[in-house]
Amino acid sequence: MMILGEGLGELFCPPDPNGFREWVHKNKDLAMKEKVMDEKTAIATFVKDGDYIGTELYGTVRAPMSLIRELIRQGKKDLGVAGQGIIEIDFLLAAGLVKTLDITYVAYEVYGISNILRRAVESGKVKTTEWSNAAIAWRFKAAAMGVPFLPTRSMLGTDTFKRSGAKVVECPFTKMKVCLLPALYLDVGFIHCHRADKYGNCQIDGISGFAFEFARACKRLIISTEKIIPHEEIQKYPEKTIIPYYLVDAVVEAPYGSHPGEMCYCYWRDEEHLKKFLEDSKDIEKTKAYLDKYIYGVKNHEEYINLIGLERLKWLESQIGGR
Amino acid sequence: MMILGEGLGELFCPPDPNGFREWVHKNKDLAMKEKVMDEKTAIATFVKDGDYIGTELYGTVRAPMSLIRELIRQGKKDLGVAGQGIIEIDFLLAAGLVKTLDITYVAYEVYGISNILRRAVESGKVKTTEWSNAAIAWRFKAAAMGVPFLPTRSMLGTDTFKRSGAKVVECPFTKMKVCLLPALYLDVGFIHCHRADKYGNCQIDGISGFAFEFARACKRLIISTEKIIPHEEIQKYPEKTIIPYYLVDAVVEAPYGSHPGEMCYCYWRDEEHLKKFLEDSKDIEKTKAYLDKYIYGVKNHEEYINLIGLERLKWLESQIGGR
Amino acid sequence: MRYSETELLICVAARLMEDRKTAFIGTGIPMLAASLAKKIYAPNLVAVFEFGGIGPSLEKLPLGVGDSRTFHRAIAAMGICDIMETAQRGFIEYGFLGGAQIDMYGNLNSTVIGPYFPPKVRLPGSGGANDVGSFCWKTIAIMREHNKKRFVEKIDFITTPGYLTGPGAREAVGLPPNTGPYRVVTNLALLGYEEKSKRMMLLATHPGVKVEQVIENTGFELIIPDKVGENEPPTEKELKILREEVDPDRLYI
Amino acid sequence: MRYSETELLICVAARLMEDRKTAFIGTGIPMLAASLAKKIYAPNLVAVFEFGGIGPSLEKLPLGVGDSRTFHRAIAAMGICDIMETAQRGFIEYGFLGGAQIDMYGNLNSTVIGPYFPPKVRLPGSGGANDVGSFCWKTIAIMREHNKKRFVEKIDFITTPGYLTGPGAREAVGLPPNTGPYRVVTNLALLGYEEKSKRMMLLATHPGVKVEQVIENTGFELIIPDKVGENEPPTEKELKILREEVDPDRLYI
Repeated sequence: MMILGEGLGELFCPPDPNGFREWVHKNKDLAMKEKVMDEKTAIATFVKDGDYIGTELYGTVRAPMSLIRELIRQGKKDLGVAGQGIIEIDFLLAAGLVKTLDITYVAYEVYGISNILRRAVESGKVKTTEWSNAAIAWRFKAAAMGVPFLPTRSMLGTDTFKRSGAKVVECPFTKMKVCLLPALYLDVGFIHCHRADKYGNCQIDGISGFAFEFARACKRLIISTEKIIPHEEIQKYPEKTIIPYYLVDAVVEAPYGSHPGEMCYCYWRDEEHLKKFLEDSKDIEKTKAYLDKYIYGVKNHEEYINLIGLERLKWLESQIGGR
Repeated sequence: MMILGEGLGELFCPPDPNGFREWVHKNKDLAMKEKVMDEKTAIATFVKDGDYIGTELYGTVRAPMSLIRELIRQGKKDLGVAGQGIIEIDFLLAAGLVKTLDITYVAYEVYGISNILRRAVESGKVKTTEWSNAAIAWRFKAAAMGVPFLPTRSMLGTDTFKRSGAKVVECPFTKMKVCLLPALYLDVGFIHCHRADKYGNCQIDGISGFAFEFARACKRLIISTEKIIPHEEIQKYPEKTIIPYYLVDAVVEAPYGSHPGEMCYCYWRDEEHLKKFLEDSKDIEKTKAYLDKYIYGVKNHEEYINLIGLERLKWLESQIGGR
Repeated sequence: MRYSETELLICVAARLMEDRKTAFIGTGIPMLAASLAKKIYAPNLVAVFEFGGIGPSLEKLPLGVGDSRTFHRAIAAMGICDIMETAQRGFIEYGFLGGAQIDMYGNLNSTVIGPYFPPKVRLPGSGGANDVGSFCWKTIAIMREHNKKRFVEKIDFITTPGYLTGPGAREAVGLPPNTGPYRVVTNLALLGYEEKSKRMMLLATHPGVKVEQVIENTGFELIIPDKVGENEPPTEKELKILREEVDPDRLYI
Repeated sequence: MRYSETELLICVAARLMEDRKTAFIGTGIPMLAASLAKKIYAPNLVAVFEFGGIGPSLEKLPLGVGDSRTFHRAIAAMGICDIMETAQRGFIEYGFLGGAQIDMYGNLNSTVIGPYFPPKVRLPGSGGANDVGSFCWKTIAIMREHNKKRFVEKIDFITTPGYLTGPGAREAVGLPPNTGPYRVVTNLALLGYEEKSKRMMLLATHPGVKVEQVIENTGFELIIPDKVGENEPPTEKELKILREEVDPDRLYI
């Protein structure tokens, strides 16, 4: 089972299962204690310059936007960032806080490519390593499993592989070629969920995206939630818990925390707002103006909510599909 | 990444992801059509002598006991069997239908070891290969992922590894030693669930055991369910679906299908019945008498239910814990 | 009845979908094609979406591969790993792809124009495309602009595998056997691949489009069979459902 | 107040549990010990069970590692993979083990007595034991019969890794560093392991048990420190809760 091929892409965050185990044992408090705090405290306490971070799910869908906006307000810089994203990664790139990017997809789906990504990468400012969407998810899964890598049959034979940090080996059981993906551990992860108790036991409705794997791949995990529910609710439906408290370091209550993205069964995406930002993002000054107004211009998520306006948000609630 | 060690255990069912893909493409009907049938038809249609089979969860907990009893009535023989089990594997062993056993644990937990397993293995009749409980689950997971193997850090340095079919290699990213587990694909799998629609979309309450991975590792999957529910119920809570219809070949309605085991939130395990069988199992004749009475002596699950008696079953319902 | 290029493209793509099969659906045209197909040709088509949606009703058009419409009244709402592993296990028949460049073997580029770093133009990246192109049995590429800038001899970056360098190449690198490009739908024609050479072949032109026009707009040697068909224009029924039910807000058409 | 050997053993094991930690709980004595500990010493102990139960109330004693009592009013009800992976990631502090044989390095046998195949006695097999012994930071072995048949120089089969052949051996085969056997609770004494040699060491004898008696009943050379403690007999409170709340049906005691 020797190495038949290696990607040229830089591994911004090499796998280290033993190091992660030791870190967890030394730093992670397994006691079930209250972790509710405001976003300012959560970000200030658990994020530092140079951290490798990630967000789940993505830009327009159940994204931890309120936490990202606070991260930008606090100007945490030289960040490594993993993954799949839209507006949340654009925000970080536009704010100049990103140093390296393990990229799978940054664009606006039906609305096309990201001008902010273009400026950041074409200028050579932000370094990139390529992965497929499944590859990034499986890298989190490897970390979540506590193993240094996972085999897959994706990326083989392409430039996506050539610019990744993966390796090709021969399977010792079948002799088939497989692509090995290195586990990806995050310094800090951000997830927005539907419900959490004060200890950090979380519930998510609808698709789970990559929340399960991602939450288990983080050293520090900051949760924002639409609603904080009593612990008894968690105990009543234990199979609904996708993230147990011991993975979580902070619980931040953030109604409409995914705006301008959607939150299934709660509120629909703010199409006007998204289109406006996409338009603004074509111009550096206008992009800056957007950040000034919606991020730097507000003290916290509460002020942001007031800026967007409850009327608008209630209307978005009326636009989301039910069960 | 060369092979540093290999288990001596026979691989009764070697991994073949491409073979599985081709088989699925050729034989698996992806159309959502009605699959409800009685247990006799399901077993007769999808199980043949010499098949490699498995069951989920285990003996006293959400086990597909009604299907196992029918399998024995039809005398499908020379079976390869995977895994973790109690009374369900004892039944198969006592009926003399098992040829090979990928074993992790066969015993009665608090009530000690299995006399039937002892007779089957100490006589040399049934061949065994050893695995840890996680290893068997991860072998299913590898199959479910569509990859030939998964790395793990279990079994290293022990005789459990030596008598397994696993291999030890050096991780090409970290240089650490990891144990590679070959994917385990089943010819036929049996799962008992709480609710399913007529197409085979299934819901399970409480712990999921290894149902998720197991269901995805089977060529043929036979579902027994406490209750058949309308498709609309599935559509209303799509996140509750743990097994989508396209994995399923047959749906058998089987209330109390896990008896004498428990079904969480439905009915508690039949302690008297289990203890009686355990007592009988110490003696070959008494074991035979048990099988004659409870398996060969009834035509189907309905007759079995009548034999146990609704009064008894209602009482077991009263003994299970609620939410 | 008048119709746009996009509407024709959607209808031609929709007609490709078999009923009672699974299809991996990406953002944009594929969503409209799948939705239209479900309403006319393939009521039992099971649409599968990257981030977990399996078999939604598709009453309303999704705007993203993870939005709530991808699992509204669905069979299941899973996560990305289950979807990708289901494809890797061989359970997904069709996969839809797109890109800025395509070559004669159906390899696609959606990563960069120019050198890798720093690039002349940074495109979105693979996303799920490489996975879909690796795992699905048959992939269908949607190319809205059939011209020499997009249909090229050599693409700048192979984001997603087609037949790579030709017959046997996919198997040689370890990709699942018997998978690969199946059709290409463009604003000019419907194309496929020649069995033996795995090279792109013209199948049928759109109404009013001449074979020469397709050849002129293709930057590599296209195989032209003796018989080239002509695609039917959108039927009234197709256009009515497309405009009134599939995309009433005219997001795409 | 009179008490049985089993009751004492349960109390001694329960006293080992730290509050506000995670513990991987197996069937039998460990369940009683965890339940008793939760009611007296470690109210915030998070019991984790093999098949998915995380942090149940443990009001009623589970009869199996997958039964509904292992997730009644629990924090989460997952599956075996998540539990085992959580342990592999380093999130589980204590693990409980048992077996038919144990050696001086805490290696355990629960697979066969005699040759592997066909064996003289076929035991249950590893189950989750090997995983618990590989992943948990500290493992506690429960041995109800402390005698030379069970505490042996060489066990017939290493089902579950202790310190294997001694210092550094676990790390050498690839097991996670700084993990391994921590305590052994028997019907005669509480034992641990010497820091340097990783060999089993007597820590404290049960009431009325002499050091010699422990030595005589151990089939390998046991390290005897200068100071050997004596375990407190079960307190009235321990016995009352054990008999009336933990195991009122007297399933184990």
